[in-house]
Amino acid sequence: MNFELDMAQCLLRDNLDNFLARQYRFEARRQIVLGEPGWQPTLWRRFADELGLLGAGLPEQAGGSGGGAIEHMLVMEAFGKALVVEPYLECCVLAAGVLARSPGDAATALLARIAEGSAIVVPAWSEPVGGVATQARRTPDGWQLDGRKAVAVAAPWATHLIVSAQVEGTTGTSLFVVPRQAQGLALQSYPTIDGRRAADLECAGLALTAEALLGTAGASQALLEQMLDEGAAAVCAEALGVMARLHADTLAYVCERRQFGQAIAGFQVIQHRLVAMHLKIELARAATVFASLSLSKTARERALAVSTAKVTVAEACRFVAQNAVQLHGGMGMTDELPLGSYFKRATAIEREFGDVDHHLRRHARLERVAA
Amino acid sequence: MNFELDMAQCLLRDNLDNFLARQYRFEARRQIVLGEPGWQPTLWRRFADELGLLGAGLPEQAGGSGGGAIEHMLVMEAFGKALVVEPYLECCVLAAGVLARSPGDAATALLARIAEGSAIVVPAWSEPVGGVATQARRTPDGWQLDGRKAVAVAAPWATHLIVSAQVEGTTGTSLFVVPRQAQGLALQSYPTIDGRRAADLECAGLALTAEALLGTAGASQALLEQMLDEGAAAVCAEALGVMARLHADTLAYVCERRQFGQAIAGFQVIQHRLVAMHLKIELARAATVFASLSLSKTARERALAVSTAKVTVAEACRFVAQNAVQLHGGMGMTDELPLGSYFKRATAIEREFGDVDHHLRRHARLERVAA
Amino acid sequence: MYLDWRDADLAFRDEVRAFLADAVDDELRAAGTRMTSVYPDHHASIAFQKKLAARGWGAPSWPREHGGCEWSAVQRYLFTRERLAAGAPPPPLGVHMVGPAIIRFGTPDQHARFLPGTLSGDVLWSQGYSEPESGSDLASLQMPAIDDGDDLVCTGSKIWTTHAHVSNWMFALVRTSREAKPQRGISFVLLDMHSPGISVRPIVMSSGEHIQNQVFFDRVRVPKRNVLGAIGDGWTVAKFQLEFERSNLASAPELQLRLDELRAFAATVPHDAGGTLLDDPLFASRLAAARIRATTLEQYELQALSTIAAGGSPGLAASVMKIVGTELSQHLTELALDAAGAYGRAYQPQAFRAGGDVRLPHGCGQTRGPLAAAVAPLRYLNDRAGTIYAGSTEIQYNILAKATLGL
Amino acid sequence: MYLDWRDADLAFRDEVRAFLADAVDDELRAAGTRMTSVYPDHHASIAFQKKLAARGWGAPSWPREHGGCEWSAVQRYLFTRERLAAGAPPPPLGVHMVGPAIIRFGTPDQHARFLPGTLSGDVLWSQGYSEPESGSDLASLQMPAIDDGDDLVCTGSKIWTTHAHVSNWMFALVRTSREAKPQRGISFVLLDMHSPGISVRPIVMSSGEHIQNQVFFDRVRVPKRNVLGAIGDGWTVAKFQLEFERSNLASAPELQLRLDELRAFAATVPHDAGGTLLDDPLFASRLAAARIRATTLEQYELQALSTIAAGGSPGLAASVMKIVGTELSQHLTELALDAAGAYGRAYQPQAFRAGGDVRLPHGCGQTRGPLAAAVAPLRYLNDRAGTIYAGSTEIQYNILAKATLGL
Repeated sequence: MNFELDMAQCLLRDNLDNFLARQYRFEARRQIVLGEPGWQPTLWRRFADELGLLGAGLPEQAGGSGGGAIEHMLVMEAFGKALVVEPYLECCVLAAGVLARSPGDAATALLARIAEGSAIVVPAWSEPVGGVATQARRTPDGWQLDGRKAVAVAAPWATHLIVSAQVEGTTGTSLFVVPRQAQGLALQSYPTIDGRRAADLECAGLALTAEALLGTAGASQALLEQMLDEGAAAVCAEALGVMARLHADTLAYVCERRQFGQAIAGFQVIQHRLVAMHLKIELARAATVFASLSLSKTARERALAVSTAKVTVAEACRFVAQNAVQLHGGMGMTDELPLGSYFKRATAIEREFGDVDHHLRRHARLERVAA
Repeated sequence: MNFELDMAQCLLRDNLDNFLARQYRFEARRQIVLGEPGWQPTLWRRFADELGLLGAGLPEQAGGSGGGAIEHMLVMEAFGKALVVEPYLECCVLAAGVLARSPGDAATALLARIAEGSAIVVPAWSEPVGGVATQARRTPDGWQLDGRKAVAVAAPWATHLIVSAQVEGTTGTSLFVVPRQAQGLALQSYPTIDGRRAADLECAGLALTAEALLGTAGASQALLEQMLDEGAAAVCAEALGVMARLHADTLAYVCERRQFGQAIAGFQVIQHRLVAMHLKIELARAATVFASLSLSKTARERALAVSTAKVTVAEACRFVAQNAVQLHGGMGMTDELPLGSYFKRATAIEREFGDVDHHLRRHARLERVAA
Repeated sequence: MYLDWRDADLAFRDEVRAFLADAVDDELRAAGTRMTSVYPDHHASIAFQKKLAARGWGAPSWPREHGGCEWSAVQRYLFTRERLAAGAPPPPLGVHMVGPAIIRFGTPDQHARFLPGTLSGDVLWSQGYSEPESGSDLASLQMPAIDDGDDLVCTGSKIWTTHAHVSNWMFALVRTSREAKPQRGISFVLLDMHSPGISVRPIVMSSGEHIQNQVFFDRVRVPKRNVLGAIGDGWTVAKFQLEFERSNLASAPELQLRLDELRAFAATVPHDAGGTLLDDPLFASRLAAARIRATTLEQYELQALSTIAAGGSPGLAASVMKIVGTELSQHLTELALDAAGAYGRAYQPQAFRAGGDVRLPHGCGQTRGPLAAAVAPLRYLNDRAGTIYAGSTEIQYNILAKATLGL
Repeated sequence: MYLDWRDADLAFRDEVRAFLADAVDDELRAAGTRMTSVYPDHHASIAFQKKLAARGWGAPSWPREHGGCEWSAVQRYLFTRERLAAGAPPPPLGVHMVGPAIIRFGTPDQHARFLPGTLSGDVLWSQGYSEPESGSDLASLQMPAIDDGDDLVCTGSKIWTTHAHVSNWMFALVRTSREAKPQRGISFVLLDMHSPGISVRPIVMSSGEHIQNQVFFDRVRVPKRNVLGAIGDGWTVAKFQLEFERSNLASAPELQLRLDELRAFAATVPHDAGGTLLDDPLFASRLAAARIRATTLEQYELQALSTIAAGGSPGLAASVMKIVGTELSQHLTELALDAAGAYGRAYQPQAFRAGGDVRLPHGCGQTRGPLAAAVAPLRYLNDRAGTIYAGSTEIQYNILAKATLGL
């Protein structure tokens, strides 16, 4: 049992925090998010070139540093703190997670391009688990995909998508790599409340080569579930950074805001509210570390730990974010302070990769299955 | 729409409050509850003779005053305030409610005896609805009952019991009047946490006359459900009295108790807690009045209103009672202050006639049925 | 005691219902049912007011001599319920928020100048109470109004002035003297928004909507004939106005409608475990719990209404209703966001009728996903205001502590 | 970072497990598993201590020179977990509560007189800190101890002295001078409960149990050689003792066991809708939510333990664990009472092992209904103490506000 970071991990975290403090100031971020394309491709390359960030959680043979869940956790927390919109979660955790576990040279080559920053690969799956509406059928040249995908976050920024589909004659899920510019793929893009861009996809007679299929047809359901758990653990870590900022800003505000002749931090009810927020954050951290460390365990242990974390973090996000706004009063509801943007990201995280009820149900179901 | 009491109702309430303030002091009650038989039969007669209380909610032809749900509500609230253990709920609300709706001279005669205080009739039903384990079969002389009943509150004090049973050849519920001294009826008695006495019943070859059956065999399910709703509304009203006392005692205590150089009522967190308790009580009252006024509506409206009240009141009981103890500190946990006994009654009421989940489920189910 | 409405009440309700069936056209209904916050589309609100005024119903609470209909509290309650059920937007706030104060404290000249326009929807009011440094502690407000002959000269700033950028008048509190007690020395003024020296800064909310403003005053001259009540006696006027505002809080009817909507939406959302979200016992029980809270609040409101109808005062019930109603309303926006699923993350304000311009980038084409999902995040964000404005929940607790607990 | 225990830890755990499998007989198991509160049956507790002492494990945290085993924080944690799993009662509180303070602040004479008996279970301690007027505000304690030659003479009263009526020694805080700052002038004394002038008044709890007492002191003479640390320096000793007490808070292992019990019980309770209570989605989700809270707390505790094992201090984590652990524990007693159904209202303390005599009337025959239902109300009542004693939840919030928020 050990909960200490090793030296390389500390270095990764500190370098990243320093980099973002300098290069990702909130006002600059706001302008980026308001404009087009809504993110910074040049910064993404610097993540790869200057920080080696994009490969931090990838295997060494793919040009990564051989890290894993802990590295993802550290990056995501730092991204949460600075409210980074760039698609580390979608590309480096989810898509790279799939590719790293998929056989074949094409997958390995694409993975290496992720690590060096030249490919932005983004998943297009229904969330949570289930609802594979897209059909794939074999053609003489490979595959043809038809169907729709909803709310694929970061898809407008992608060079490639990983699309889930059902292959005719199989019952499970299959995953395909789809180049963004492929004929037959149409994206309808829109912003999200939390400053990202998402798209609905329409695949109509979308033709792919034989190598587009990752792994075996119909055999990717378990991998998909694993990735949803890894994604959930990653947003839990991001939430830690988001909540730390919400708490810090609120603490600063109540110490400065004066009403009734004193700083409102002097009111016991306000003090206890800040403590309650702090308690939620402490527990969210404990559960998130647990989930990250459990990602390599059995599917059941992993799922129980991830549901534990996701429920704990979602409830913390709700409580911390709502009270941060409440204690800020009207100012907390505006788009003028960073707070509002952190609030919206916390709200999105609450339900990303399954809301509280989804994870309560799954946890209850898994507890009925003997270990 | 009118929420005012009429003059007779005001008089009933005020007389009863005055009577109990003089005749039902807490210390005297404590001694009664600690001893045998655990209640005051002589006081019961005075309820009938001096206050006309036992018939307050009964029809005039049975010697009552022609009142109903509102009178029950007023009596129960006053009983809650004074923490009366005598079985008005069991006898005058539930058993009398059954008898008043049952045809036949025997039922009418027994009802009149309830109103005059000479018969203590108490239900022995499984709570909540369901689980009729007792079997009734016809004999040449009437009926024979065999089976068990659990946790019949006030049964040790009864002259008669109303036992639910399944008549052979029917599927619904039937109700029988059973004299306490009947051959073949055995009671195992025990105290309850809230200062009452209860019993488990064993009917073994229990022989009854033909008139013991109330109404038609197998046709009493709807009546039973109605009575459970009326009982639930009655304990909601009792809870209003219990919670008012918990709140008042707590308010007095925090104003008197000094720590850190001041009355603890001076701490904002304590003030807000008392307000939160007050809010719960206010809402509990609104919902209880609603339930009482809805008892005469359709079965669906009645059930929705009663579930609304029971959920609201149960949550109020929990919150108010727990915080009353918390704000009293160690003293709140002792048997030395009245508070502890009010706490225990509030705890029992929380789950009596169905706990929160039971009523949430029922409410959700009824909402799916078109009005 | 009984629950049913009297026959006269039912007859009134039917009259209102019949009027609304005719008056609320598709345009008004869209404005009323597609709101993203408590603030309706400005133009629709005026259009509805004009229809009401034409029917003689422009001012439910005003005395008949000023063109009001002198409805009882019960009638006003029933009207609101029917208005909500018909999907009409709320009328502009001036009729209710400042009209009664003008009637009570105004001169005949002020009556003549302000009441007809308020009734007709031509005079549109915003409220200038809060200042950047005076929110919950309203009595500490500072904006000076210096006596200069026939005018008061105002310099300073007001904040959270809803719709100030589209209103032509403002009722505001200003400081006309600095005596010991902060409540003294405040005056209640009626301010022409076209006066020289006024500038309006938009405040964009996190939902992207521009409804709120900060208003700056640079030596703005207010004729003394636009002071309501005596100079220095503005706190009395404001207290009357706030009391009146509080006396009409009845949030349960709207919450019940929201629950109906939510329920109908949940019945269309497919669920993991088969069936719809409504078949999920967890969601169904959360919905039941919310309905129970709404029904309990409704009964509480009706019982308070009954007290008012019997000539009593709602007293502290207003604080109870404010606390409970806003908390439940926020909870419903959470459930709606749960039901919305993945599309609840999409930012699609164009699918609805915001109370003002939307200032954050958004699509303008076809709505993706269900309509109810598109509005869910906007309502969630905007509804945070409920526990903040008009006396935050914490302030209401302080009020109740002081009054009911004798603390 | 990794979750698994080290091999050495697992070996230690197996050693403990093997010992307990042998040492915990049916009698001890009954005492451990049928507790109605955190207080075990007094005799069983002593019996268990004697077995531990015989094995050399009587004092996990003490140094070897005083007969302790110098276990690491991890070993102590593992021992507690195994002890709970084996169903053994907790040992008497003195070993942990006052032993370390005697070792740290005691003279060689005090070591010799108190440590062996504490270890063997022959010296049984109660704690005399709170007074009727000094609860949360402990530093305000007043009981005077007047200097009189070789003795201090104590007159006054202590309250909430657990098991005072069956203990033979008390460690207590008394006031030896009245300087300006209340923390000064307090002394830490070891009191022979057989001293003349001591009388013990039982305090019966609402569960009917007599475990707590009020102790009255009428000119009770305490030899100065029984003062621990310097006269006037008792606050230092008490702070050390309380810190030590707080450093061993690990409530998750017990909460997890309670959840296992509750789950097993729910699987036997028939449910209205068919199946058992465990098949009810609402109850199952409440159980899942509780398990999630317990597991999260467990991880929090393990992470704090890891800090301690690395030589750090638990710091404010102790307050977090106290708040969260007691709140969850209370919640579990609520769920258990829900599961108990109608029999949860029966008062049947005889079915279990209360921590003291039961003073309210109860049956003494056969238990009615399931055993788990019989204990549910008792645990619910007794568990209210968790958020009150050892620094109430409100006090812990104050501590955290001051420290972590810099307020």
